[in-house]
Amino acid sequence: MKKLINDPSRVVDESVEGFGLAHADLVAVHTDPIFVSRAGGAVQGKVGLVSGGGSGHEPLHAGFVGLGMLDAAVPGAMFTSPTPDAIAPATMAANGGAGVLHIVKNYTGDVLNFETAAELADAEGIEVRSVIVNDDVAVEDSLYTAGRRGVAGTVAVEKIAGAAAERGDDLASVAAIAERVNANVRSMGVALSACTVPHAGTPSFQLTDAEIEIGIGIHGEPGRRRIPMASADEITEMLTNPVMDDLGAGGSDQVLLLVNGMGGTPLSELYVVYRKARQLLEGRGATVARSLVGNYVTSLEMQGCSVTVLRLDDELTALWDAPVHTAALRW
Amino acid sequence: MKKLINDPSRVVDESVEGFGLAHADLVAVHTDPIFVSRAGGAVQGKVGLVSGGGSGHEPLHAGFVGLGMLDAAVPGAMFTSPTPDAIAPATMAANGGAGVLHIVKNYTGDVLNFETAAELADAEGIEVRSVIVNDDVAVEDSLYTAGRRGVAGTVAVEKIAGAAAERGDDLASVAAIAERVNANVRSMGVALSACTVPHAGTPSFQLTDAEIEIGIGIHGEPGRRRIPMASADEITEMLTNPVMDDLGAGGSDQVLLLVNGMGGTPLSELYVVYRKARQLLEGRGATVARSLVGNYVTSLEMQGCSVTVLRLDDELTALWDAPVHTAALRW
Amino acid sequence: MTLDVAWTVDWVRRTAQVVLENRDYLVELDRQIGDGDHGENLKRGFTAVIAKLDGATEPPGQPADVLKTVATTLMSTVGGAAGPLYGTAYLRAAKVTAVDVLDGPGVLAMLEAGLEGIVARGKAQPGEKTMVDAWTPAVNAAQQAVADGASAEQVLAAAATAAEEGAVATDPLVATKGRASYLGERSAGHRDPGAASSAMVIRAAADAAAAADGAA
Amino acid sequence: MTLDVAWTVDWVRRTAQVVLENRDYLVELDRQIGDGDHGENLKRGFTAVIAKLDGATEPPGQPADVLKTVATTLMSTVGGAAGPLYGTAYLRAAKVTAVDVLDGPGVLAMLEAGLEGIVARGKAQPGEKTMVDAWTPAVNAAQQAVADGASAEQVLAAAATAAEEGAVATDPLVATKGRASYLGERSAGHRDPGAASSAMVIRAAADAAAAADGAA
Ligand SMILES: Nc1ncnc2c1ncn2[C@@H]1O[C@H](COP(=O)(O)OP(=O)(O)O)[C@@H](O)[C@H]1O
Ligand SMILES: Nc1ncnc2c1ncn2[C@@H]1O[C@H](COP(=O)(O)OP(=O)(O)O)[C@@H](O)[C@H]1O
Ligand SMILES: [Mg+2]
Ligand SMILES: [Mg+2]
Ligand SMILES: [Mg+2]
Ligand SMILES: [Mg+2]
Repeated sequence: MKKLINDPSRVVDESVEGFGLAHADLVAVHTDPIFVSRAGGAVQGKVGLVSGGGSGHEPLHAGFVGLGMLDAAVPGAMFTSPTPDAIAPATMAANGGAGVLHIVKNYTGDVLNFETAAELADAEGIEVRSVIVNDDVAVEDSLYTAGRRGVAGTVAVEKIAGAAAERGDDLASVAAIAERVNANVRSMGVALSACTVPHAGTPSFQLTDAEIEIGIGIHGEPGRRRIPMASADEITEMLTNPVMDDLGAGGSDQVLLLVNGMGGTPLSELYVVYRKARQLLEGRGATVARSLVGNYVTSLEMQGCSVTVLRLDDELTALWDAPVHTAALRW
Repeated sequence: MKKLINDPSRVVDESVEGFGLAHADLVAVHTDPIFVSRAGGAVQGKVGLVSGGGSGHEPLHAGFVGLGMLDAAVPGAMFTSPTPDAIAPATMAANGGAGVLHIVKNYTGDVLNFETAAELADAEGIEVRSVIVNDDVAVEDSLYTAGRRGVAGTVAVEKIAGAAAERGDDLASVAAIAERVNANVRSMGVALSACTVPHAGTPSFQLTDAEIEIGIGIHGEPGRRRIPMASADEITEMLTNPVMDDLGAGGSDQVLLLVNGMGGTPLSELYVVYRKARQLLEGRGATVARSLVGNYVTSLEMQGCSVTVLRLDDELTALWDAPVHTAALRW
Repeated sequence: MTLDVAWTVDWVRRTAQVVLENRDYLVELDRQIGDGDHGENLKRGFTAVIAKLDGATEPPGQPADVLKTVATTLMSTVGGAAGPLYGTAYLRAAKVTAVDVLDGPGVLAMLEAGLEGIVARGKAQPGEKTMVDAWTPAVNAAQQAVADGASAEQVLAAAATAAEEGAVATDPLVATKGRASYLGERSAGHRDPGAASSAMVIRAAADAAAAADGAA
Repeated sequence: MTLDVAWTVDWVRRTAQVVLENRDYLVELDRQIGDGDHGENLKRGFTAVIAKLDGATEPPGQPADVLKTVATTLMSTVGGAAGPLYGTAYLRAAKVTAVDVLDGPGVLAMLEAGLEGIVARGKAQPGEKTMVDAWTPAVNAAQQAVADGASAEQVLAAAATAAEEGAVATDPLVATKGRASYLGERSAGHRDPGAASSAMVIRAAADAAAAADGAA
């Protein structure tokens, strides 16, 4: 394992410290417990948005703290959801008196820790609502799973709910918008290589040069199945078709297409995937009205990508287009 | 070699096509010969900025086409400088009647091909000036080398010269600003792993788990020396100190600090490097007035990073802060 | 033989030791079917627990005091799924151990409360390839032992053995809860890390009891 | 034996063939001390050259016509350092071959013009580990052969052998021009890819001449 780190047990602290120094105009970094909040503190009268989860998915979530998106982010240890004692103060820091929305990716650990934190915040008199993001179509939402995972669709939820909060929606409305985004967004991912968690020291799985993992999550876990290496166009079909089938999109739908890199994929390759995914969407009659291509929800240095499609309506499009000023997303 | 590509000989075309589709609001993609220009065409009366070089360094250069930065970018084959027959029409597309500045990274191939293109454009009556970017302190500028390479400092040259052109400076002034940036910017890079050029199929060099290459360029070439793996802080010192020594910065200097990922490094690690580099700069008395952390000048999926320091003055700072609206840099 | 507050402290210290010794093993189990952090998570948690115990200004009075410290410390340091689950288990166990000494039924009540806590938070049934598959047989064995009139030490020994067997029995299971469930059929053939660590926790309790007995 | 336009076309076709056959070899040489594209660059270039020749509506009249097509096609398809350097070499060579048939001095003039073009663009001296180190001995050997009264075919044969030796002789050199110069001392022990391809180009000329001779 070769990484630009000093000590596996200090990597999150040092990285977040560096992040805070580089973006002091946007964020304030709190330590012990560690969380990141908007510079200048909570916006009075605005619904606060808090997200968080294991580290290793950067720029998610701290990279999305700022105007038009999150008010606070809580980075856990690598791939490990943060603890309630960090989420609770982040929730208080995000509270401008209008309540706080927790945006939680659907993993047992994240759900449980945010749940407890919400109770703690509630005990302090802060109204908390939660939205659970579960956009990963690789996982069946059934009795036989812990439900679908939350993956790259989280960016859309955070951006659009953030815009709704920024325009002054109340907590119930912001939560409803977030739920609407979640209900209309689907993702699926592929890994060409595994990643190595610093404290584990060995790759999360082993792939030969002729194999890839389809249906991976964002924690270096293996996917649903291992298949022979294929062309970018073939792989893009394997990702895009299940997403579109599940979403039931097509016809005259306006969609947002997000091709997300897992951290170790050249940007040039993401655009090759984007090109094919767009062809497939258009082939089904959908119109790609908005696009995002890049590393937004990563899995350390994993090579691979995910395809996310969000069905838009006029309001969601307007909220997506609304100004955002964060370290990783800005317009 | 596993890559999200279809055909090594088509990867640049398909990637640029995808890029054009994703960013149709910002750019127009021309094929045969291939180049990228600002949507809406040349800005009349404004000095045009054209850059280009081998592909594989994305988002450089096409990702920097747009308001406040480049007017056209010419992507060559992977790691291969583009040909004059593509650079020349890009130059014409960028010409708004006030002449065109070529921003060329200092590689024999790039210099020669841009030189020929400038002659071709000149024959069409377009005034062309060139600035050669050579910020890499790993390479000695001496009789014994082809001179310093142009690496991540190119982003600063393109951003700041782009802002000067946008505010209405004439060609000589824009060229002078670009030269001033180049004279005040230095970089040095490290590779933890090699990258694989699609048409080569094998990694550009082999490193064991205990070795790294110090003083690499951005074409997958080996560096100046191979050393044992070290901590992020130690590596950051090995990059930052030569940069600062060569720049002669310190004291009361205001600087821009760019920690650039080579493509396969997690963002979290780049912030670990940023943290230490900033400490070192401040330890020398410099003030880090501006920062940029991310993948801007990459080497496909290489793991590693470079540290770039630009000595600022009030004008350069104002030009850096000026609005920019491109696919990869926006504020 | 007395399962008093000293036993409780000894149990926790032994747990910390076995978790630290098995950190890599638990990481490796979790790497196979999860995200490779379970050993690291518990190491972080129990290291903090020991620091808490060592740094305490006044000694704990009853088993409940120790278990409550463990609960809150794990909750605030472990994270992931294991943090809230173990945290709740210890918290519930603390609720029924506000006594000076635990007898056989007292130990059973403690184990039952722990399992209830895990199920209350995680909603897993037996057979879903989670830590519940170590705790459930442990509680069953403890019930049987109490019915047979066993001593507190014997109750824990029976529970520990059953927990270990339960952990081994997760090997062929297909996970339907937790992170391993995302793997579907591919989760079969691997031991559940949380079940493995749970067996270690309960074995540490039995070992501490045996040591207390020897010392007594 | 006549080195006429047919010979020129044959030379170019042979060059394309040898470059395509050695594409991987040239990539590998360039991977060692450069950026691993030299073979791919020349493959792209000469594939385009052949397409240009095949697609021409009227046949070329003189060697110069062929060489000019090669020059412009390489310039617009090869890129990198090799594109402008080879392009200029062929362009300059075309300037001195606007004749029907090349004799020994004519071949020498062509080689000299090619080398001049490379040096004019690249500013490399002999010994800097570049293609100049294949072209310089080739020109020297051609001069000697012409002085000895050799035939055009013999001049090319001498030039080709010298170019091959020159390429081999780049092995121990430390590069001070081109991409390999960034490696400093580490560039020693590897053959320069441009010198290697240059030797192939000149050998193809000699081979075409030998074949023309056999046919004549
Ligand atoms: N719903 C659940 N109920 C009971 N135990 C669970 C549940 N989900 C996960 N677990 C347990 O948690 C363990 C994983 O813990 P850990 O690796 O620390 O957390 P995470 O899965 O968040 O990375 C699993 O091996 C399993 O025993
Ligand atoms: N200044 C120069 N003069 C002569 N030949 C040069 C010079 N610079 C580079 N070369 C030649 O070009 C070759 C590399 O070509 P190629 O790999 O196609 O281009 P690039 O270096 O741009 O990737 C080198 O092996 C060397 O022979
Ligand atoms: Mg985890
Ligand atoms: Mg090249
Ligand atoms: Mg885990
Ligand atoms: Mg090359």
